[in-house]
Amino acid sequence: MTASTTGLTAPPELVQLLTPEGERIEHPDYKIDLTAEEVKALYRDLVLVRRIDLEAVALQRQGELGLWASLLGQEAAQVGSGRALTDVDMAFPTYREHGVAWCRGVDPINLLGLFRGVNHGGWDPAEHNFHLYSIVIGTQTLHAVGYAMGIQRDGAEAATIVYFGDGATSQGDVNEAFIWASVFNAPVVFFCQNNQWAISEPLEKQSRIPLYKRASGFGFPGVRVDGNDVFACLAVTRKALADARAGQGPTMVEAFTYRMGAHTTSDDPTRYRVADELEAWKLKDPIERVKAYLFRGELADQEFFDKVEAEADALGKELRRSCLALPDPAPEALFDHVYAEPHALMADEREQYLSYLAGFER
Amino acid sequence: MTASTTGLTAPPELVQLLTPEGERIEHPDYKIDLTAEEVKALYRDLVLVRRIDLEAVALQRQGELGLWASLLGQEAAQVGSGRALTDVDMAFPTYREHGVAWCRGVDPINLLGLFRGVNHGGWDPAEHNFHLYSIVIGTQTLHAVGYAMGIQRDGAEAATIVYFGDGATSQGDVNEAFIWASVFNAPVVFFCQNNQWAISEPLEKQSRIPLYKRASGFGFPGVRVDGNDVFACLAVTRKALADARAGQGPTMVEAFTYRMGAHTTSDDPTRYRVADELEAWKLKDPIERVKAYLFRGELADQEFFDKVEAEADALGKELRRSCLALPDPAPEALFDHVYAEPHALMADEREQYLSYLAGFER
Amino acid sequence: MTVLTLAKALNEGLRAAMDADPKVLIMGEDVGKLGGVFRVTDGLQKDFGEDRVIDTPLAESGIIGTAIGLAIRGYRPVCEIQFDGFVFPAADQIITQLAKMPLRSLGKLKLPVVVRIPCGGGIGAVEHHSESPEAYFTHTAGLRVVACSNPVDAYTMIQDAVRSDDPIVFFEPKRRYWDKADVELGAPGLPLGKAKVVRTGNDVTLLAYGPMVKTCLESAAAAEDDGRSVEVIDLRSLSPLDMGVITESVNRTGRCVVVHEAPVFTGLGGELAARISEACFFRLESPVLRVGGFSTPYPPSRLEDHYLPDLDRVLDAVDRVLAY
Amino acid sequence: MTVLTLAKALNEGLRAAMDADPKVLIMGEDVGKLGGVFRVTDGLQKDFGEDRVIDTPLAESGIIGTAIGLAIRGYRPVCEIQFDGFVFPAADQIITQLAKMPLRSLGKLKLPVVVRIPCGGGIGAVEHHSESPEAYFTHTAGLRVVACSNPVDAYTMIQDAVRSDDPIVFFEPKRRYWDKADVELGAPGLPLGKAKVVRTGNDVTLLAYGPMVKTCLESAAAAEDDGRSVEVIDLRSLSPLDMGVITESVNRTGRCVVVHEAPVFTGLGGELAARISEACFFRLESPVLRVGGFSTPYPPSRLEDHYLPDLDRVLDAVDRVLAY
Ligand SMILES: Cc1ncc(C[n+]2csc(CCOP(=O)(O)OP(=O)(O)O)c2C)c(N)n1
Ligand SMILES: Cc1ncc(C[n+]2csc(CCOP(=O)(O)OP(=O)(O)O)c2C)c(N)n1
Ligand SMILES: [Mg+2]
Ligand SMILES: [Mg+2]
Repeated sequence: MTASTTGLTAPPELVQLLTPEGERIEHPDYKIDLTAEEVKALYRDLVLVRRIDLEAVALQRQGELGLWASLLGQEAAQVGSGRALTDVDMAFPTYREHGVAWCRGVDPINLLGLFRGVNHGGWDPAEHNFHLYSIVIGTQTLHAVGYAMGIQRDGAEAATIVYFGDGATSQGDVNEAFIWASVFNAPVVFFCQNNQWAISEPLEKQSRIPLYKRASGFGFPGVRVDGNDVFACLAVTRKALADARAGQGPTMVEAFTYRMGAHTTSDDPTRYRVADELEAWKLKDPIERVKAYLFRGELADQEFFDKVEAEADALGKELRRSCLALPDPAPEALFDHVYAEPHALMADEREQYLSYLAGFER
Repeated sequence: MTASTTGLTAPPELVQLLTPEGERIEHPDYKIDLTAEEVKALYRDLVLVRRIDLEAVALQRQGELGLWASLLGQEAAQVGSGRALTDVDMAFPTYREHGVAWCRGVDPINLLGLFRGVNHGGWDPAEHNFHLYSIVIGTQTLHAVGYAMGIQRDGAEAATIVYFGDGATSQGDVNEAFIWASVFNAPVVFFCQNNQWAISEPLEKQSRIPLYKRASGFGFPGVRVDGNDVFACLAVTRKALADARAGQGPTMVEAFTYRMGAHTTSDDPTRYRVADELEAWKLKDPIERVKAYLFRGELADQEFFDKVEAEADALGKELRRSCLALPDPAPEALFDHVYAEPHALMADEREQYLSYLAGFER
Repeated sequence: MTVLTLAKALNEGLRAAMDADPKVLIMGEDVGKLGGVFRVTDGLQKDFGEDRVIDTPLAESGIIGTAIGLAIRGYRPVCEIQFDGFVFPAADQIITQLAKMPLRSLGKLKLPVVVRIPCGGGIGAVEHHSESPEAYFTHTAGLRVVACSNPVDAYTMIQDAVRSDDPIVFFEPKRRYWDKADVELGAPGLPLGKAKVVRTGNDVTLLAYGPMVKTCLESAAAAEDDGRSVEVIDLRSLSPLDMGVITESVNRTGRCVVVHEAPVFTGLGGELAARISEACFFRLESPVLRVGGFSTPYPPSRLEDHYLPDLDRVLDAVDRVLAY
Repeated sequence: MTVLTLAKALNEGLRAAMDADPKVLIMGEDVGKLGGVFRVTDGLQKDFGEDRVIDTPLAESGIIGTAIGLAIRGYRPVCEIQFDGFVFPAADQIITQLAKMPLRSLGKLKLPVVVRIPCGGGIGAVEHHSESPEAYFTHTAGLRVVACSNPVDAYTMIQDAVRSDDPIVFFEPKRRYWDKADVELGAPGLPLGKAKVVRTGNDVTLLAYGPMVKTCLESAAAAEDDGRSVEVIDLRSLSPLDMGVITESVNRTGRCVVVHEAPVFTGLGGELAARISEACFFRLESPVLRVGGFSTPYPPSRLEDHYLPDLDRVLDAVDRVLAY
């Protein structure tokens, strides 16, 4: 297996609208017209999302979070696809879609709560049409397809997007999701962030051909987009969502990107990958190219960049404050919400444990 | 979903070497040169295999078997692929590969034993390089890939073939098997008998494109062969096995055929499919076309056909006799072979139950 | 009152549930035109359409996984697993997702998914078609597990299950599908979580569910001929257990035998024995005995009469508890 | 003697097994260069090559399914499931294939596959990383299930497991991976199926395995300060159970508490309680009590100290059995 067969070198089929140098290029199938304000808004998203991530990593280092899965390097894939969603669309994330959560309006403190261990998620998926994080790899792809089948039954004009990684493409569930989506022509976009690694395993362990080609085996379109190009991610996802809403069924989007950090804060990537690779990808940074584009076209001035920076600082600070203020759950929370309706065993165990605890107070 | 998108009408991509009328045609990629003796041997296989099947159906009707899964209509797919195997190759069947079992030299009484309920299989997979039947759909595809990985590690020049149905292609396991085979370039042939039905569900419930195209999504070749054409099945499988043995990795073969009977003897197909379909497929009978070919080319005379018929009669009779003679297992067989090594609980339960039974004799 | 088989009672119950709530869906392999291999969904696709009675691809993980998605969207899917032995490809979606997602959401999500599983042996079937996997699910917190044993319960329990906002694994005793009883259509039944004393007695309590209730009733009748008064309780709910009814009975009889088809080892009988031994410690005159499947895979059908608890094995256990 | 952590003892045990038999393979996610997320396979790929230490695609069903195929071909695969909560996608291959295929073949096939599962909580992890799924496997006939609790056992038990011709689910107490002990490399240990009395006592028997052995030993030490003599048994083998050692002890002490992290409901503790209640009926002075996880999904880590049995909850149960 050589790097080129799995497309580790950028292949010609990659949809790119903004070069790493910040140059705007056109693609015949994916047109996009963004005002300066829109580009600036995307830039702001990218910066704030990265800041949330950095702050969380720092909080983990300081023992305030049990774990964190960093999105560093994947901001454009997440913000581009996240901003392509309309209010009525539904998103199903993995455990790394902090940028999508941001776009959906989910307060990042919710994400920190999960990684701090105060709950397993706990936000209301319906409030922002952003489902809970899924840790068991691939499971959420089927949920997304089922949800999309519900959209069909409602006769609604909406779509579903589901996120998963390159590693996840090997799971049976993900392939079953492809089958169901295609058989039922469900309005779902399969958004695969190919960040080249599944913990320590390179893409070659999951596929011998580029991942976006998987879709063809199931009879729906697959497209590879530069995952570090927020314009391209936005345009490609928008089109896929529009197709889905219009009854044209599923699309698979492979966002070709790179996991710049460790898999999670528990991981040590020096054991399995070389620094060179990282250096090469640094040149493709998703934020720098938007900044260069804004500069180049004189669409933003220093004041704008400073303002965003200040906003990021404030956001980081506020996040830290609210993280430290997160209360530990009370012991009786153990027994809450396991069932929607009264449950005899739950009631028994709850009562017994609370009276046991009360014994210590006496 | 229309019939033509799933290829219910014979599509041009179908590899065919012998027409339903018994005319020999050539295919640029699949050459085959068969002597009259070889063709006669194939004819004999087809007839005997059908006879085994018919006898088993009759035995089930008479209450001698609990169930039977008929291969009627799929004889060519099974004999063609089965005869493509060499001694060193290994086959992993579903529950319907009686024809492959025949080609591997497995005494059909073994199959009847399973459906009679005297055991769950029980033959020695290594003796004829024919694995046990698998009832849980799709599981055997992973076993086959693992076995093929073992062949690689042994440095052996051999291949594995695994059988599964059109319905099975929807299972996660089958798709995982595709991934593993492709990633490890394992010497395995995925032989899908698309008999158009998974119990009552037509192919449209499993795929919206022809099944052989699934392979392309995983980066290996897929080919559709006329599953009622024993020459084509032989030629296509032979090539796929040779490729596998030569280190070229997996191939998927879709044998396009039709389940002429009920799913099993428990099924009632009149509830879900129309007679017309059956009539159309009757014209494509896998045995008739070989017979026509032999006649047309004057490769066999009536004496030959009579001899085969007589052999079939004898085989059926012998099978019936040995089926009726199958002894019921003794109660202590319950506890045998569950573990390879001594097991305390097994010994306890065995002893207790046998002494309980002994109580009745007193 | 209408005389219905258990299978038909389920069919009528499902029909009533679909009539009552347009969000109720049925999904599974062959549930449409064929009406399921046991005909439990017979005629429903014809009457409610392909959008509500969905023939699915052949993939159990897909069935449960998409049912979860449909439930998130507000639907109430009733999934059919074709046979007990084929639930395992769906184990991950049931155990890590269906059971745990409501807690994950801190109650913001309800997953009213019913997983119907025809279960148990005694029908002369090939491998994987005769199993009793209930303990895998009773051990899975977040699920409710119930088992019906007769047409009357089948009719109301399936409706109650569909109405419940919790995910429910619903076991149907396949060898009792053709048992008949008078069912009052439209009438409510005993609530889903309740056990039922189906025969009263004073000497021994038999605990059973699903297919073994009938076996235990027959055993109790036979025991009566020997002058033994045997009480039989149909658990109906396997998780949670209705411990009140159980302990009241065992405290009275002082002796208890649990009967199920599943292997005894780490089965539900162990849980019952442990709980009863604790709750009725001072009243038990003998240990709680268990009659069940052996610790072997379900055997080939020619051996199943040995494997399955039957009248004699139940009576033998009754003798043994009485001998203490 | 060498001082080794439990993780390193497993690593040395695996190394010895691979040295001893070229058919032994290791397969799983990240087991190669990374050496597994807990470093149990550290350095093995470097020394034995990629053909014997296989980084697999991310698919647990695939791992077990292909391991079965390799075993059919004569190999002895040791599979790593990265975390307890991720074994469920492989449930079908383990339960319907690995456990049942030897019987299906009437003994003609042996499947010497070891499924290693780091298990249990107490490490402050996110969801699915702290579970104790052993009861799903002890309820599955055809499997052996073992759990190591310390470096010495870890070293010999993993070798014995690899040598066994039966499929084995091998639980490793992840929060004890860094516990150290003197291990004699090359020396054999207590046979795989044997339980071990790890502390003798007369008043109460504590039964535990895996991570809870240490907790029970600490509880026993604390109880001694209160003048209570507590015996602790490390089960080591969960299926089958070494009932001889267990009943000998409980017949002597007359009281028993079972401790495990898994939810109590239909857990292994129920099986133990049921068996002991029967085997020691006339000697038991109190019911067998169980201390374990609640009947809830494993909670978020900020609640795990409440969920997991600890010294106080074990002592409370000791008090309660002694109060009878
Ligand atoms: C079913 C399952 N198996 C294993 C794991 C452990 N695990 C967590 S993340 C991960 C790698 C995922 O890789 P990929 O899908 O590429 O996503 P990425 O982490 O790169 O975003 C693994 C193996 C898991 N969470 N779920
Ligand atoms: C995991 C699993 N689910 C369901 C079944 C029940 N079942 C037996 S055969 C069958 C249909 C199989 O169709 P296909 O794969 O096309 O093979 P065919 O029977 O047509 O040869 C089903 C659903 C099963 N055996 N295993
Ligand atoms: Mg990745
Ligand atoms: Mg078929």
